[in-house]
Amino acid sequence: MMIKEIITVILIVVGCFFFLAGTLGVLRFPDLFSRLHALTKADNLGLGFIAAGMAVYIASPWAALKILSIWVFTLLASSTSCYLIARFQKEQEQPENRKEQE
Amino acid sequence: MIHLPSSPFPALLVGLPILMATLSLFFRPGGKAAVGLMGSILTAGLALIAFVEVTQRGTVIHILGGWEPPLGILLRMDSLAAVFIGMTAIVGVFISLYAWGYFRAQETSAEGLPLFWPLWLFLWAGLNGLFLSNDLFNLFVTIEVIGISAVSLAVLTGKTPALFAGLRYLLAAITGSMAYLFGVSLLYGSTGTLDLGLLGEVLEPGPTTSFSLLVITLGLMIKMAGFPFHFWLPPAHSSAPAPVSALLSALVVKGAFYILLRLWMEVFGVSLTYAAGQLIGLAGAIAVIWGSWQALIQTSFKLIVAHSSVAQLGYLLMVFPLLILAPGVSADSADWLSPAWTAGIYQVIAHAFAKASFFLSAGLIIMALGHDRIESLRDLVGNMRITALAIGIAGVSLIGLPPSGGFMAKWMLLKGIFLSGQWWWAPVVLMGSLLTAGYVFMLLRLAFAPAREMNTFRPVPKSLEIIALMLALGSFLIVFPADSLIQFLESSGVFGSGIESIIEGGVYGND
Amino acid sequence: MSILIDILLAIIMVYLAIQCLLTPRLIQSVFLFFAFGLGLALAWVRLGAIDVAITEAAIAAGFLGVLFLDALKSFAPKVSVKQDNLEDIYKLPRRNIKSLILPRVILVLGLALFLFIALEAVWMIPDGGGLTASAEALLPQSGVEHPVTAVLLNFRAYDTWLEIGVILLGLLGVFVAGGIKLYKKPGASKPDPMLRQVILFVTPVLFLFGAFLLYIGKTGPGGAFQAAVLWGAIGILLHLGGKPIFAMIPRWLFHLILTMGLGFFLVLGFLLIADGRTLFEYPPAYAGLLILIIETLGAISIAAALTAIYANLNQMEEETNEVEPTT
Amino acid sequence: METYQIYSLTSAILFIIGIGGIFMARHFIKKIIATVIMGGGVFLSFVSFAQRDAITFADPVPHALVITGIVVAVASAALALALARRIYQLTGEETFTNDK
Repeated sequence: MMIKEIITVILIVVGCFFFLAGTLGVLRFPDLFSRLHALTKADNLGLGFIAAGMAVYIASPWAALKILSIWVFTLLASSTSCYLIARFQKEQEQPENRKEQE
Repeated sequence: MIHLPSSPFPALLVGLPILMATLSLFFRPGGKAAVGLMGSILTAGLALIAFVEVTQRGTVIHILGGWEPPLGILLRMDSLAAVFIGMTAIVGVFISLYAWGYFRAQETSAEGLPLFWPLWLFLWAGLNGLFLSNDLFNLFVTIEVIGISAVSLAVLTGKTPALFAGLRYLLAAITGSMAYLFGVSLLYGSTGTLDLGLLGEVLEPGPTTSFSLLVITLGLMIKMAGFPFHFWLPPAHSSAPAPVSALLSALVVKGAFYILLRLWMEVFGVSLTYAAGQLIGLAGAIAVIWGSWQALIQTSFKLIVAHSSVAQLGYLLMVFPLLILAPGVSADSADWLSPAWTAGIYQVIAHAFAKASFFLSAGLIIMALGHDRIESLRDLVGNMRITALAIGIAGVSLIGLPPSGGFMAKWMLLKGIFLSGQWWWAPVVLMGSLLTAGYVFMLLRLAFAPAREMNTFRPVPKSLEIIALMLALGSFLIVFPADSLIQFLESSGVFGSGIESIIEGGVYGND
Repeated sequence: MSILIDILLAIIMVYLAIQCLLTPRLIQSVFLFFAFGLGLALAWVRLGAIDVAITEAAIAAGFLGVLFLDALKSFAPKVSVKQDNLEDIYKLPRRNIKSLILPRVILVLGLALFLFIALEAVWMIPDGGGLTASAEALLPQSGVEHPVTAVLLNFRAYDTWLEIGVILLGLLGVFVAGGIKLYKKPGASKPDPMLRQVILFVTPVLFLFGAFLLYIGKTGPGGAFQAAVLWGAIGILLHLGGKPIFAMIPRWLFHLILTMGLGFFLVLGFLLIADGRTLFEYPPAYAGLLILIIETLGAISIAAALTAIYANLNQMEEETNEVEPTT
Repeated sequence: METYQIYSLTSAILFIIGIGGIFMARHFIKKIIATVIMGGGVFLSFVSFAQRDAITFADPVPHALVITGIVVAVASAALALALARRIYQLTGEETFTNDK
């Protein structure tokens, strides 16, 4: 019983650390691309740790599956939106290049 | 527990217009109008049958889903609801007939214009639902149905002034309904019921009840454009197409008044104070004077009529102080209460007919001239005789000259004022009438004046002019059944014998 | 300890609400609104209202937030250009701003007084007891096991029916305001290949999850509205992915989908009246089944209405602004 | 202090913030957001009383009312947004600058 709780606490603390790092990155990084990088990578990792901690704490396979699917869909959504935002920004920055391609 | 006869009519009165509204969506513009008009006529017919049923069987109810309050919702059609539903039916069917001709005669066809029919039927269902509802939260849903459909109708032309006015109207409407809902939440939290009848029995005075009374009253005053929340009304009503202006002015604003009257009489009896009544009366008095004065200085016909609505709604607010006597003053309740609130009902009906007629006439004038600046009304009598007659008759009712419905309303209001010992409202009523006479006669003087230049009046359909005239005549005809109508209203037992007995006896006729 | 979480959450919500309205930049305002919605959803969870939390997150923060975000497309560029100059945002010369100060002070003082009375009213509220006991007593007769679903679709089905009507009305209003624009010109914008793949993958999952929420509503938190938003999200994603579903089906079918929730509910009610019952008084033996059918049809109708509202707003400017072909 | 009281007091504060926002914010979008915040306050008060009245489960009636209310509020906000965007498209105005 104790071990389970200790593992949960460790995982959640690690997860929170990554969230904190990701947030710090969004606030401090200079441009959109590095901010996106911080936001999607660090935060998803943090969420993964927190989800793992929760799954350990609840310790039921059905719940673990639900938690896993939460993480997977968040990953999917954030990576897609990160890609779309980055692509949009890139097109905005280089309108000349785009015209040449056409 | 509930000993009142059950009837399917209340449910049908809400369901039928919505059924026709959804059906009309499937048709092309021409078909929409046909289905919509058919829906209006069917709904009006149903409403009249239901009215007759109430005159014969007394108050009827419909327990939705078979679940009795407080858990379920109950529709109650008493004589007050029946009168409002009947009024909506008569005015509504005339406006529908007018709209049928009016939209066919329009040259420009905005894309949204055929949506008039489903929106108007939804609005009608919302109004019927509101008059029948006996549940605080259900009232919120119906005022939202009314609000959203009314705003959509107001912006039907898609022109910029209408859009601005519509957004202002919508924001005011949302604010009003949310304030109302906050009061509902507190009432539910402190009593555990939403049913008006049960609420009136268990509500106890206290800071929570007083605050709910405050926010609900303020919210509903925003909805009915009571002073100082009237700012949205003139632009919204004057920039809408004529049949819509008529609907908004004649029917929609009356919905909020209806709820306010019901709540003050049935629910808040315990926590009403003399000062609250005087305050709301003061707002009404200012609205009467300010609105009439504004109407007097406008230069476009529709704006005159819209500002006149602000003033006429002020008279409705002046009913509320008469319901509560000053501390220490006593009067025999049957004497003062009855003229006071029946004056309100008469004012609602007379104003609905007269104002609908005014706006429909305004639509015809715009159709004939292309605009509604009043200096062009010169020689209206020579060119559009029937419309001029309609404006004259409706105007006489608005002023309150005998033997019009407006006269009945003001006469009973004055009677209530003197019987309740609150004589200081009397000059306001007279002053309002005087100012109303000012702008009505200004219009009539222009209508009779010889044309200065060649005004080109395009011909308008005679049938539409006759509809406007019939509505104007309606505001006179309602005087004749006055005695039986007042008796019928008092038979509901809700208002007839004073606030105390309502609290003691409850509204369901149970002990 | 747990009360500290509630206090913290309350403070965060109030801060977000104030900040959302005070920030000069529209885009910040919209994102703070998202955060506010999520804070509110957390508050519902803390209060044990899981159904409300899902609805709030899905419709109020989610769907409405998407609409606001979409509106930024037209409003935000202009505001962000002018953001460094406060007067330009307010579009008023300086003396007008000064003349606005007095009414504002009066308004703020009035609001503070109003707040004081409101807080007193809320603090002093007597305990009315609510309707938990009566709902619990009648729950077995309702045909479902989850009390909130029982209230929504049986005890107070009339409100829910009108509410489905309100969504349809909202769509009609949007049509009136912006013109009926369900049809996005095919080929006007070619969606990104990666987005298309993701949409292809997510659509069936969203559909299944919506169906799960709908079905689970019988016994636990979930139900028609939550499912409707997920299905509406499918429509919105397909619209963004260049496949506006309502452009692919005939107009009558679109209207049928749009109205069938409201219509079935109503026709069923009329049939029950013809049978001598009252509106929405289901025969107890069939109550569960009827509720499931109503919920399914209602969810599809609401999803269609939400999709159409989004599609219409999304293309609001397209009459004047030509869509640039992206390659 | 009970849990529900924290939230019911917050609900009153949010309600007032919403009202203030509707009157004082100038941009259409902010006015609309203010109405939603005001609605959030109202719904919060409903649900806080539901939690107070819990027996085996929280009072389901306010929960159902709030779900209905949220959907209704979203429908009105969507309509308001449509009007605001249409106005902006036609005139470029994003506030009620004068009496139009």
